[in-house]
Amino acid sequence: MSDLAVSLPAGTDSIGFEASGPRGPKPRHVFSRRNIFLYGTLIVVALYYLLPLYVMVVTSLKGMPEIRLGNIFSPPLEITFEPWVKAWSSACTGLNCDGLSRGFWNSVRITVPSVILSIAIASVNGYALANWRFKGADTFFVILIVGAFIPYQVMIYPIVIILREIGLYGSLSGLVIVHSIFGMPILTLLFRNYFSSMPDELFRAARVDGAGFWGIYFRIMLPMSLPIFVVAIILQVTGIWNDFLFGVVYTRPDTYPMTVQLNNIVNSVQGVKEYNVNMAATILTGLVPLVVYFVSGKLFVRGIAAGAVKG
Amino acid sequence: TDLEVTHWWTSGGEAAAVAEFAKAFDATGNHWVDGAIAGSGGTARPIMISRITGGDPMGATQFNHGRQAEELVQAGLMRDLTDLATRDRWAEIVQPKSLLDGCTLDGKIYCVPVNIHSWQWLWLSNAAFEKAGVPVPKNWNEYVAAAPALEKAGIIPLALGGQPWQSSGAFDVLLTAVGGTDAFLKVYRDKDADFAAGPEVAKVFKAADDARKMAKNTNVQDWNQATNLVISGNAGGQIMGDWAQGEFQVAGQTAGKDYTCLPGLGLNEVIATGGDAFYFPLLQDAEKSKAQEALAETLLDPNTQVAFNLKKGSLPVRGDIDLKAANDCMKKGLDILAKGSVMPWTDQLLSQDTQKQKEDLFSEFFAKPDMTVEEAQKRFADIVASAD
Amino acid sequence: MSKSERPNQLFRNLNAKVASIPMVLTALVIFVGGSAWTVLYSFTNSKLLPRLNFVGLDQYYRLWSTPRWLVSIENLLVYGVLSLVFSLVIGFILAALLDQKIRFEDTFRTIFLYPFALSFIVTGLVWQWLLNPEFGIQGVVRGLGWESFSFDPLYNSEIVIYGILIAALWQGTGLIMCLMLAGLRGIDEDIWKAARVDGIPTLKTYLFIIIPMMRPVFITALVIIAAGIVKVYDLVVAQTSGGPGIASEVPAKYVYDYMFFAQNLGQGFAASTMMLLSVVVVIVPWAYLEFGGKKHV
Amino acid sequence: MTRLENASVSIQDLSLNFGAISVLETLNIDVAEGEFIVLLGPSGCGKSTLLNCIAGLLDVSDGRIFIKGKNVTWEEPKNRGIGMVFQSYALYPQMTVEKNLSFGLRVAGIAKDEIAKRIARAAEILQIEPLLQRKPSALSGGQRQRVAIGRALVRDVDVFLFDEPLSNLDAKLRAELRVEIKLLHSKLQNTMIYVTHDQIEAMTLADRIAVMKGGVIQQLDAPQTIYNRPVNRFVAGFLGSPAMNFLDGRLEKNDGNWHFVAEDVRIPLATYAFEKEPVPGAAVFGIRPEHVAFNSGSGWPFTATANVVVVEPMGSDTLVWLKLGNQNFTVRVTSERTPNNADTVSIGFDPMRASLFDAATGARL
Amino acid sequence: MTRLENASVSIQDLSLNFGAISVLETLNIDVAEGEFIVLLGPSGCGKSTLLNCIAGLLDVSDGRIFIKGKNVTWEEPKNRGIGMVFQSYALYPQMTVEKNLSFGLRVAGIAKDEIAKRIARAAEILQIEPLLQRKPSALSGGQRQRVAIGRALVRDVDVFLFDEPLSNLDAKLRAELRVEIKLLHSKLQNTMIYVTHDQIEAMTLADRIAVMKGGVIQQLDAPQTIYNRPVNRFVAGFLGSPAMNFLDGRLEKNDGNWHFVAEDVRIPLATYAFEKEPVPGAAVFGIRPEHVAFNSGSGWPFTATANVVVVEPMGSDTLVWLKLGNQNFTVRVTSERTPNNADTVSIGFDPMRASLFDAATGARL
Ligand SMILES: Nc1ncnc2c1ncn2[C@@H]1O[C@H](COP(=O)(O)OP(=O)(O)OP(=O)(O)O)[C@@H](O)[C@H]1O
Ligand SMILES: Nc1ncnc2c1ncn2[C@@H]1O[C@H](COP(=O)(O)OP(=O)(O)OP(=O)(O)O)[C@@H](O)[C@H]1O
Ligand SMILES: [Mg+2]
Ligand SMILES: [Mg+2]
Repeated sequence: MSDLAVSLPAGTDSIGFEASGPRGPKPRHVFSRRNIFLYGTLIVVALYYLLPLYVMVVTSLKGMPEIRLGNIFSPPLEITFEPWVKAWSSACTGLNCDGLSRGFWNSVRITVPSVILSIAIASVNGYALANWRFKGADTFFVILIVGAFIPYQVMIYPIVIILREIGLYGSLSGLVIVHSIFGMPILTLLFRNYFSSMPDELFRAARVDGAGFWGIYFRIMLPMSLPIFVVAIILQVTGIWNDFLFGVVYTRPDTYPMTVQLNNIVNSVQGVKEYNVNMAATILTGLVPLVVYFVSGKLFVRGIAAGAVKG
Repeated sequence: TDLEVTHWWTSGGEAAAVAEFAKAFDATGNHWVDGAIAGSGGTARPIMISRITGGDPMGATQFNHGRQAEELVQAGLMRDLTDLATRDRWAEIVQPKSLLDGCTLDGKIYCVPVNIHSWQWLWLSNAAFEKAGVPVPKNWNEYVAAAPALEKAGIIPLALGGQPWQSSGAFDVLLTAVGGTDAFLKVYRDKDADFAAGPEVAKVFKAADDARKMAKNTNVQDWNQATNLVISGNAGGQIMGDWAQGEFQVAGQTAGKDYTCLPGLGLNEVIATGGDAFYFPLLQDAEKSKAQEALAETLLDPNTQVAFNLKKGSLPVRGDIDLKAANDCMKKGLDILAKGSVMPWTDQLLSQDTQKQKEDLFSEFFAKPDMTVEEAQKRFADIVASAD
Repeated sequence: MSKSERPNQLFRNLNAKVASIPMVLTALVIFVGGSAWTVLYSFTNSKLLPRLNFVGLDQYYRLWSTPRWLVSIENLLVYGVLSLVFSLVIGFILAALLDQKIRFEDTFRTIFLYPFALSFIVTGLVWQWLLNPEFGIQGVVRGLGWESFSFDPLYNSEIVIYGILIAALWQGTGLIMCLMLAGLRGIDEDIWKAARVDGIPTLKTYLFIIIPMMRPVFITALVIIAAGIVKVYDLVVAQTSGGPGIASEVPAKYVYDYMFFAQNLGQGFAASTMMLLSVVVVIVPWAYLEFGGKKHV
Repeated sequence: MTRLENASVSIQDLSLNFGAISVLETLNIDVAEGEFIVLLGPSGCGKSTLLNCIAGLLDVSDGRIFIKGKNVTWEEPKNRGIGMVFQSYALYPQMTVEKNLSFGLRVAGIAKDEIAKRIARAAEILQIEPLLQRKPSALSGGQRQRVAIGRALVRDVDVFLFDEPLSNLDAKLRAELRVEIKLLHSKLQNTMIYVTHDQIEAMTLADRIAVMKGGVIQQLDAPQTIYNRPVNRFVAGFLGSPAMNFLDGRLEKNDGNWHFVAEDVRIPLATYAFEKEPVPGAAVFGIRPEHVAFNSGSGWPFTATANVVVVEPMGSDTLVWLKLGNQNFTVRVTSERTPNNADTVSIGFDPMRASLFDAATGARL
Repeated sequence: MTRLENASVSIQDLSLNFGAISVLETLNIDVAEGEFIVLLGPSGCGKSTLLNCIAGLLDVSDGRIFIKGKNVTWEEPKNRGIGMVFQSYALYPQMTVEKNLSFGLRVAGIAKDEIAKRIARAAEILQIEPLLQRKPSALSGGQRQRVAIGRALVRDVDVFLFDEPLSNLDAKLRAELRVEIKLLHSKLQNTMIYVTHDQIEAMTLADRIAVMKGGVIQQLDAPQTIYNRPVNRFVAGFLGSPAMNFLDGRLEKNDGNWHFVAEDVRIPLATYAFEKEPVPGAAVFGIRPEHVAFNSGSGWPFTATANVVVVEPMGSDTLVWLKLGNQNFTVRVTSERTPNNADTVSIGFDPMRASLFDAATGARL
């Protein structure tokens, strides 16, 4: 063996080096300048982001007299759930005094099929574009992407005419179709990127195994696409739930979604503006997408990385 | 039969008023399905029109009578009510006659007017003037003169909501009051652009400039929030149509005691025969069509008229009914009506397109202190020149 | 020798083609057809109902001489540029901060992202309220004794567009941050190490090395922001309705107002066409480069 | 070119373009029944493309493909009687091993008990019985590769296609699985077409190797032939690690004997077997590092002295990098007799084992 | 334990934990000035971690690091006098090669002409002058790797750290660059610490190899020592391809002579040099494939017959996989004398070249 030693037990004295001097981990201060800057910035920014939510919640828990007195940031002296009850079940628009509750179920009835249909169509499109490239597919895709930039207002009128011609105007299915159409560009892009980032060999293996277009889609691709489906679901649930324009143009009062009801309640000023009711209604309306988002936030970030960053 | 009725009456007074219609209609054995759309006519009308043109019409819908539904009628989407009108002798009961003209196209009647709305009112808060230590003004000029005192007392002299139609309406009121009825008609009926660019209208713009200065601290959007400023004494007054009265009423205030109303800004006491009307889209369903007739009758029923207009603060469309319960301000209105000092309003005279341009102009004018009166008048004359 | 002939190309991958029918229909009927229809009717004087009554370029002359349209365009430019810059900058900075292996990363990320779940209507309402000079931030600060404090962007024509921007950024930067974070996480660890060994300070590493490497992420973010900018409407309506006066008008609102409020479809279509045109001029070449090329197998 | 009568796979005039880029050009191969063919070539030469054409995963631009005498040029992949194993394994991540194996069979609607039988057989051959209920993510690289082979196995096909099946594995595992594949082939006696860019794999596995470059097959021959008698300089240089030594020089005839002359090096070619009658001119002389010996006295037809640049001991043997004249030269020797850095050594070899190439065309002389 | 007086890099009692996981445990190495040390070990054994600790890219949990006699345990990476080359090259993709090389220097505020001089020198040494204006994306793998080395070179440092710098390259290029690195080292005479899991690289490059496993250095020695006298079974098995043959059996003393006995195989150990006095018991006998010969008559201390399983011709030589008893056995022979499949052959070797390990601890006997 050479005269150089290996892995001998610790503590052996060494020659030629000072025995003291830095040893072990570099000391780190919890309050280093870096940390103060880092967390300071984050906390300040977080406060900015939380402020509106805080104000909404606090206000919705105050009574009107207290609101008139004053400070929107001060916590409620006396917590009341009256505004929430009112916003949910008895706020009036015209003669309808059933608050948001009716809109809630309408929104559910609109959102669920729209989300399912739009994601179903877009995922199949994305899959066809990524794996079964046929002639002209790219052209349609580019048109679709450009479509993502077209302001909805431009399309309202032509769609009214198209829906009238196919007899779906004012019906729920009509609105579902509209949502599917406008969800298509960005979802198709997401799915296409995601499916192209999956190894091509997987697709080839399945073809050698004899699976066809739908076989590969349902049995190979779908089970592997959870992250991107989560992203698509979040985007669509928030998008469709929050939609106002289509909801108001393509439905009728008994099928108004929640956002339209919210707008009605907020804009139906009876006497003084009941800010607490408005805020409660606002929170209630935002609750569904918020919950969806909080529940699946982690998957969302992961899916975004898979669908939007690559490809 | 269920009949869906769309309208944009969602403020407190309005909602209470429309409830009267619903009650009366339900009493006929039908059912009023309320389709209130909040915001303003501006928000609601596109939705109504989309639904009618989109093939999903409601049973009946509110419009301002005049030219808003003109094209829908021309396109044959609206129901012809002439037979019903002849049977129920509308021509005789509707007062003033000009109201029914707004519903008539090519000799056929397409709508049921339900009230008369006049824009030409100045609403003043007695409490505010008391606080400022000046007497409640009798007309616009006194009011302008009192503005500095109000301001000193921390009171906004004039409440003016941010929505464009409010600025535009306020100007039209100033035009009738300061310029006179003839000037109004010359500009809007005859579309005389030279006149609109002339010195008489310049006077009106001068008044509008005063109003702009007086209103500069109002930070509300909705008209009834502005009204609320007056009710609470935070603002001295507001130029607003008679519907504002409903808000005073809901707030439990009494005309003459808590607030003062000056028709025609106290300068030119006339009443414009604008107002609301119901149109009935053409429906396939025979049952619904029958219900439409029942609704039309209900709307003109004397009792309903009284109940509705008392709540709404507007004037009834029939002259043959007794409004004992009417308050001070309404009585003033009824008197003017009785005197026959009536005039048409912009809804009847101008297309929505021109109205919208006017709104754009005046909302800009009232919001932008550095826009000169001359520039505004020039642009106004341009709009008048291209108006239809 | 059976089947030695090349089979009909139309029927190869037939299923894929069938499955793409919704996309093809949407692209052709809705986007192309709808746009063409809009362009066609922009040359007519349609009022409440579309009528093929051609008036040439009248609608366009009128459009470009309307002060409100010009204001709208100007606002869109200001808003667009600022929201692009700020979204990217803030989104990136937040992502970079979150990427420092910090504690509670999930919490912070959730906080920054939650506004994205809220609609523009809600966003607009809340910020309209917060920025209300009487009882919003200005009112509260004044209440604390600082009487001269002034912060009322929504009621000041000069700066109203910034007031809208504040709300827009609050709503939208979370998503951009998410994208950036994903992009940062995708960068090879070794690059960071190499930069540290080279003694390059963190800021310079970001500026000269990391950001240039994140080009694809920036492009994705750019597309998302840009698509939102052209469409901005709800936020303005909920916050200011275009006011004070016409100070915060935007093109999409002009289109909507003239099509429906003013019952002048022709004018609305002309404005739509201008918007379409600008979108097409900017997007099509880019989209073709990005997606039409032969990048994939 | 003669055609195999009973070719298992026969490719005739195959061309393939991606748009304007021509990747394969009128390519012909016949693979005999039960033969193990390796496609070898540098990255991007079109190996995978060719394999995908055979599998039916790419539409050919021209030419025909026969499998078992049947024209399958426009057939769907599943109807070609092929099984394929991919570089990245391409296992379906959400299915267990058993499901992975049975997927194709289930799609084809084969009876349950038949499926079970086939899986049992494949699992036994590949010794993956204990893994059947695991997901691919719970397998090691080698196990995954075996499952991937199993998926081809259960399809009960005549032709196996492998696309660099081992290149994602580490060296040790690669060596082991190489042997397994070899054993599998001798057990099944299927036709196998195997793509790789690793020459060791090619040399050890193939019955015949097809060396490709730029979409063209350079040489199709038994491994030893390709190693010892490469048809051109590319093939010679591509095979062998460390690479063959090349000396640039001229072919000259002196005194009736051919010589290769490079500056001051003069190699007699009396023992070299020319392909055809040589003509004087620029040529390249190639000799493999292991065919050169050190300090070998005068036993060799050619000897010279050279300077040692680097010595690389590799355990079992040692590479010595030399300068011969001013040209680089590598010698491979067993570990025992190694010179030191900067030594001057004498080397010798027999030109019989060398290869001579035309300097311009690269063709073997 | 003695310490090098003038160690270039000295690591004392280094420990590193990631949370509860201990990756490195009280590790000690001294690297002499100008020495080329290779850290060799399987994936995940902590090689990169150790290198990152030396570079200052990871904060150590315990212990000290000296570079050039200076305690740099808490020093920033740039102040440690090290240059580092990464597996993925880690070139700044949007900068030209020149910018890549100069960026660190410019940031450090070094004078323009000094920078130019250093780049010129590095470019000359690495022969990348023509590439200076290109972006990394326009370079081949080997060129990128050279630029990455150049980035360390311009920093004018005493210690170079390499983290698997060649493992992303193909075999051919790897062989070439290996030689270049070796030459670079002999030119610069820097201290170099080089991480790899490729034993060929380790064997050819290192002055000394540190074989690591699970965060512990198993053996630190010259390559030939490690190859020929591995201190334990892990080291023996890790080095060499194909791997050393291991036979499980027992150590027995018969008639005063030690024998290794595995079933019917009985190997006399007269020529074997024991580390220490042997005791009877379970043991593992290891012999490298190239130390076994075929048909060797009676010249060998040990001979036996075995069955051929597979023959793998690899060009320069041939691997023969055998069954000896029922244990697998590999023999490596030059190409000329190869048996055929399923032959029965006789083999022989000298136990002098073998290694014996304790069956339980794996330590060399
Ligand atoms: N879809 C495609 N479009 C255009 N060119 C392609 C396409 N697919 C492959 N090529 C080109 O065809 C050539 C051959 O590719 P191929 O994948 O067959 O190479 P390979 O020999 O398998 O290489 P490797 O060893 O890297 O797998 C390459 O030059 C590649 O760039
Ligand atoms: N940030 C970390 N957190 C937790 N464990 C880690 C971290 N980084 C590395 N490890 C663990 O430390 C061990 C050593 O990792 P290291 O990267 O040093 O291995 P290596 O020898 O370089 O392997 P390879 O040859 O694959 O590069 C591994 O088991 C790894 O899982
Ligand atoms: Mg390939
Ligand atoms: Mg490593």
